[in-house]
Amino acid sequence: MATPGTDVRGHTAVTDLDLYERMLLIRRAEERLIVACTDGSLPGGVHLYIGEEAVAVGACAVMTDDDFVTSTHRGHGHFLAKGGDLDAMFAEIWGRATGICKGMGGSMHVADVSKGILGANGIVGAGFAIATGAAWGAKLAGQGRVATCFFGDGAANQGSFMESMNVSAAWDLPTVFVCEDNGVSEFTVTSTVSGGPLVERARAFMPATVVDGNDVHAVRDAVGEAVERARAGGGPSYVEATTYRIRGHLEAEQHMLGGGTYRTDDDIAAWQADDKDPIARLATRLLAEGTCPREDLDAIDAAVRNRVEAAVAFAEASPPADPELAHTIMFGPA
Amino acid sequence: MATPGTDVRGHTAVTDLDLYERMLLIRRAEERLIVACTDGSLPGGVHLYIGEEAVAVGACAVMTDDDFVTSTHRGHGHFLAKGGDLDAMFAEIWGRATGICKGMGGSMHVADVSKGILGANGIVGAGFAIATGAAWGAKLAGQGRVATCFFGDGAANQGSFMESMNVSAAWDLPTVFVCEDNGVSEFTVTSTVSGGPLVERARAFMPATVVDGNDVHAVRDAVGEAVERARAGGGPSYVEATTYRIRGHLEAEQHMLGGGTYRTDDDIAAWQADDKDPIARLATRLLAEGTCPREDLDAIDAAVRNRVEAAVAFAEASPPADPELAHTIMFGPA
Amino acid sequence: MARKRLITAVNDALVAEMERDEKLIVFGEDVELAIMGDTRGLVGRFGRDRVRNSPICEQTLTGMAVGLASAGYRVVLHLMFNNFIYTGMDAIGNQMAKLRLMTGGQMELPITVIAGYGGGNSNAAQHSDTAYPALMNLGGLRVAVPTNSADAKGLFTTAVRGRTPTFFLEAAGRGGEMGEVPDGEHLVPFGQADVLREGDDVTVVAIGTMVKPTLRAAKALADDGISAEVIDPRTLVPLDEDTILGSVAKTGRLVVVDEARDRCSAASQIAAVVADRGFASLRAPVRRVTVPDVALPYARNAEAALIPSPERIADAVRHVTQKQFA
Amino acid sequence: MARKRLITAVNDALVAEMERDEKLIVFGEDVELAIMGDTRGLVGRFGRDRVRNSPICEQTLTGMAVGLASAGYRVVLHLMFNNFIYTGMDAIGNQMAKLRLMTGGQMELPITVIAGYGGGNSNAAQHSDTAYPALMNLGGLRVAVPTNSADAKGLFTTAVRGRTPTFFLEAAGRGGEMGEVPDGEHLVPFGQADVLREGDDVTVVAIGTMVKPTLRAAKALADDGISAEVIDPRTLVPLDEDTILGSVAKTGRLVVVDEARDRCSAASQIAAVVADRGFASLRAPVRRVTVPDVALPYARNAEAALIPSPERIADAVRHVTQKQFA
Ligand SMILES: Cc1ncc(C[n+]2csc(CCOP(=O)(O)OP(=O)(O)O)c2C)c(N)n1
Ligand SMILES: Cc1ncc(C[n+]2csc(CCOP(=O)(O)OP(=O)(O)O)c2C)c(N)n1
Ligand SMILES: [Mg+2]
Ligand SMILES: [Mg+2]
Repeated sequence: MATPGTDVRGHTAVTDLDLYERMLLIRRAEERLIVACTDGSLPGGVHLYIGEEAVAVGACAVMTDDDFVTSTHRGHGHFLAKGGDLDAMFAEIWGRATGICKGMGGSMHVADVSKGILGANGIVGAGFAIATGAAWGAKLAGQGRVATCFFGDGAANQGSFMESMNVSAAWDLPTVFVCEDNGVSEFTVTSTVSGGPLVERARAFMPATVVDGNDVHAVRDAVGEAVERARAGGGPSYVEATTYRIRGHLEAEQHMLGGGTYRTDDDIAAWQADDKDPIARLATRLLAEGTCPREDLDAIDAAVRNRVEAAVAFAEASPPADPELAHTIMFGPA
Repeated sequence: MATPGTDVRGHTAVTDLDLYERMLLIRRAEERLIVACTDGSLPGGVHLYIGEEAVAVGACAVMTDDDFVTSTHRGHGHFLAKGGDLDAMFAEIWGRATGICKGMGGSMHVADVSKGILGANGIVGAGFAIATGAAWGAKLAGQGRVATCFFGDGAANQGSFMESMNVSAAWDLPTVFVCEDNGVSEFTVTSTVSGGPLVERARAFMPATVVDGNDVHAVRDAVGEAVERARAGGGPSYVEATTYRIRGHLEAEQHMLGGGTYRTDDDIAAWQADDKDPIARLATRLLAEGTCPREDLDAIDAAVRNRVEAAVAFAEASPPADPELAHTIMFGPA
Repeated sequence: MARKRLITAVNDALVAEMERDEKLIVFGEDVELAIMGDTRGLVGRFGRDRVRNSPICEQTLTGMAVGLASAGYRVVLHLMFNNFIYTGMDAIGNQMAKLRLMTGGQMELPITVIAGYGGGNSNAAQHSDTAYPALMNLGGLRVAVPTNSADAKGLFTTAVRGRTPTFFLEAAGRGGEMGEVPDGEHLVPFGQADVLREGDDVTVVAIGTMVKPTLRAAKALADDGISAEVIDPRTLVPLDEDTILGSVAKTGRLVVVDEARDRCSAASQIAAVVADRGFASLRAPVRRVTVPDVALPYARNAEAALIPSPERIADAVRHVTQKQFA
Repeated sequence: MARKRLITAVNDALVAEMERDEKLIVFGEDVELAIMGDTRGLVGRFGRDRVRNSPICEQTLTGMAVGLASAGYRVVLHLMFNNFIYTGMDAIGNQMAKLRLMTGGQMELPITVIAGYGGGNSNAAQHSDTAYPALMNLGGLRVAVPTNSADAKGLFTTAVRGRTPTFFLEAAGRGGEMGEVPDGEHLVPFGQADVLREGDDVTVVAIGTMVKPTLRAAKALADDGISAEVIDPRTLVPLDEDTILGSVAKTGRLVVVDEARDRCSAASQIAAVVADRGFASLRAPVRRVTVPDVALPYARNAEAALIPSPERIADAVRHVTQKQFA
């Protein structure tokens, strides 16, 4: 929706309104998934990104379709922020033939290789190595591409994190590690299973910084610096974005908790407040700066909601996945 | 051979002559393995520790049989330093029924669980997790035991290194990570495949220090401090010992090099010189301090050589391994 | 006796074993709040020393199990899904399965690894593998695939009290049915198959999740006058070959139903054993009803088309009981 | 034609393919000096951008192969020994084997993984596994097991030019024999078995390292008047079932020889296929000659007792060709 250009810092310029719209698209799309999940429209579960939109949107604002990203089990935000098509994503989540992966992957596996989206991934930590391999390819090709690995604070305990930082550092690869530190890994408070601050692990290998992950500008600027360094041959960087997951680990997690809890409602409410929520924060700022009036923001929201409903309609009107594909794709050309 | 006591620092006292004798035992035993390897006495290959004896001996000097160690593919030194029996080790390497593992494991797998030696290991990096698990057990048992993981600079690129440091730090486990930094991993100069100094990786999790790995006192003191901290509930530590592998990655490596090289003869010679070699250095010091006269050192050497020849005789007089064991041990009590 | 979900039966067994042996430790990702339910309530009862959430690092978790067992503990490691077995495969294949032999018998490893397997929930390919063939091939590991609550309790208890690393595989999402469970101590020995239904015309060996559709198929076949004997092996290592061979000696026909992919599956192994030791009894081809050698798709219809259904099972039975093989 | 060691034939093929396609990249631990010999000399010729020693981190190496392939490169990853496949299993099982399906065909992964397999050198259990059964069961991976220099060149070339992740498994230490190799471009298609010796009484399928002892057994059997047809499948995925079935249709008997452990082995798979599709031809039990389900010991005598020998193979053939099965 946004028209890319180049800003003073040399990266593709995305306006604040673009950032706003992109975050909102992710938010509204996922809010709609909550409904779909509840009403039984979806074959499988969904892990929602609500509350963390500023990370994907801020980071992807400094990338082009030629750059690679690897995503997580919580991948809708990265997919949309990197330019993935909402219709194709919804159709995928609905298990339809028109899905971006033809219904073979589902929510946890949305990928659009043509846009450098190497896929959401159900294996926690899998993206480290894939991004590092892609970054190596990018470096070999010599066209200034970068590969960004999005991963969670829980994933940062997987050894492949260190292995991939090591390879990226030793070989000066254009890898950007973006940690989405939402403080939890499923139902475990990550600090209870982690030794020391994550950023220190990265510092042993590369420039590493921690930013407010709910401030889309802060994320964009930090990742922007990392991406520029990588494009210029300066090797890998690490950006840790502090954020919060508003929804459960997956929708309907309460069925899996057996009455237990791992965080309080107050915590959640605090992160949902206007001074924390990434979208509300940007709105407040845009209004304060006078960049645009409330009506414009409302109009964007209305347009986004329409876009989302259109995607639902597209998905629901689409034919089911073709079961034969499992054979023909899997055993396609040798 | 040494009589343990307690020194002023509270750890088991091992005299300098004990340290000398232990290092020499490893050296002479392995020199004898070179002969055995060349004359075709051994069924399999051997990875020798010659030149690195001060690390195992210095570290194990502060441990008792109740402490655990995990070792590497280059494990003869750790086995002997931790009190493993030379006869049983040689019989194992010769593939005999009297071997410490009854001939089932061989050189790369010598283990004596009764002495806390959880085994040499053919999988580079396997010891991290095993030591961490043993350290957890030690902590649960609450008797002040520690678990020490010996590993190489090459192994430090395995992700389980970070994973294990993380668990050990998060859970305050009595794990001591002892890195044997000999600069090479097989035929690769490790610095060409490593990003940044290894010690920085450890610093993100725990107290970490680098010592001269060819100075047996320096190793003993650094590991001693780490062991004391661990015994006292102070959690894990990392000690990096700089050393050098004098022999090839494995004996007869030149057959695998196809005429290529990865280091120079000058390098090797420099590390073999009296001012570098750990055994020669301790001898010089003992002589200079007047701790004992040259004749005593020579007498120790003579006794050690006899001990080694006796072990060869034991191994060679032993019956071959019992092939049935593969079935009875593997499928022993459920 | 009481009716319980399979997962509750395992939970009961765990509580009893933890009370019985204070050296029994449970760990893994989220075992405290218990995503799967089988470890629920344990941390409150036994404390965090013995029941502990781990970081996400399967490669090290499996190796830690080895170290903890070496240090004298009995270990239950929860790996959540079979696909994460691959993540932790190094220490499974290179240590757990081998160290007892390699140390000349010095190291016994009383480790039970729990992990859910199988598809049918649109979890997509990275959460729906049935990985026991790889485990079976490693040697040195025992594999249990309980199909009802009572067996779950009995096999789990046997697993935990054993001295050999054992994989206890739970049907992910589809094995949670209710069933009668004996009260008090209940052990089911490994290597003893259960004949779930007697029959004369064909032996159908159904593994784990495949028992239910097989019993359904057997019922439908009975209406057609085909009498199927249904055998649940309960453990794949050790495998009760004798019960299977005895049944085939009676029926002369064998169909094996397995949710693993076909190549080198448990079904192939059982078929191969019977094609050798039971050849003299065989009167018809040995059929395997398995998942084709593909990754399971997400879309419900595409996934369902690949997992053996009562219809596919009945078709296979009809094939081998044709007149031509009489 | 020229006589070459198998490893040299692979090296030749690599050189030719690297010249042919500048997007072909080779990496792995010590590929520069080339412990195994198959990648020797490449770095001098093609430079460190295309031939690169990696750190020791198999878990990430296999995942990097996926990423590098996604970025448009053709990848050869050297994993040294089959046991290290377990170390790198996560991305093999969860990514390589699945991503093509999971992305709806968007991701093609032209990856060839090389690794040595098998025992016989007193390398002990952690360096002597034969891991192809696990790979075969994953679906989505091709597996080649060349047994001579010419096939090594031909299969390797086919593997590298393909679009599906392929494991190219070299007999560790025992496959380095000399053999004639065609000059110039030489491709051997996957899924075409090679009938190494024709015979009438029994079909013996011998996989990889097992070809040599099988041919020896066949010779000894010929002296006894037993005529064995020896088939080398060359690739296990895809498997040339038709050639095997055709042979069994002629001989009525099958023995499969495999250096994998027995349970869920390639031997079991082949036996199962024939017990189904070839049942009508079978006149005798199908025998498997495999490694028992244990870890391979270090001591030479103990190890040798477990690996199929010409004697064990001949015994199996004698068993199935007994009068009673005539
Ligand atoms: C290898 C692997 N282990 C475990 C899981 C189960 N699992 C899914 S998400 C998750 C927590 C991930 O936490 P984090 O990386 O912080 O991401 P977040 O969910 O917080 O975004 C776990 C343990 C998995 N999918 N893959
Ligand atoms: C998982 C695994 N990968 C690769 C190997 C092959 N290998 C054996 S030793 C070695 C190098 C180890 O280097 P380092 O850890 O520095 O120990 P050093 O030999 O220098 O003592 C390698 C790559 C192995 N044994 N295990
Ligand atoms: Mg998190
Ligand atoms: Mg080294």
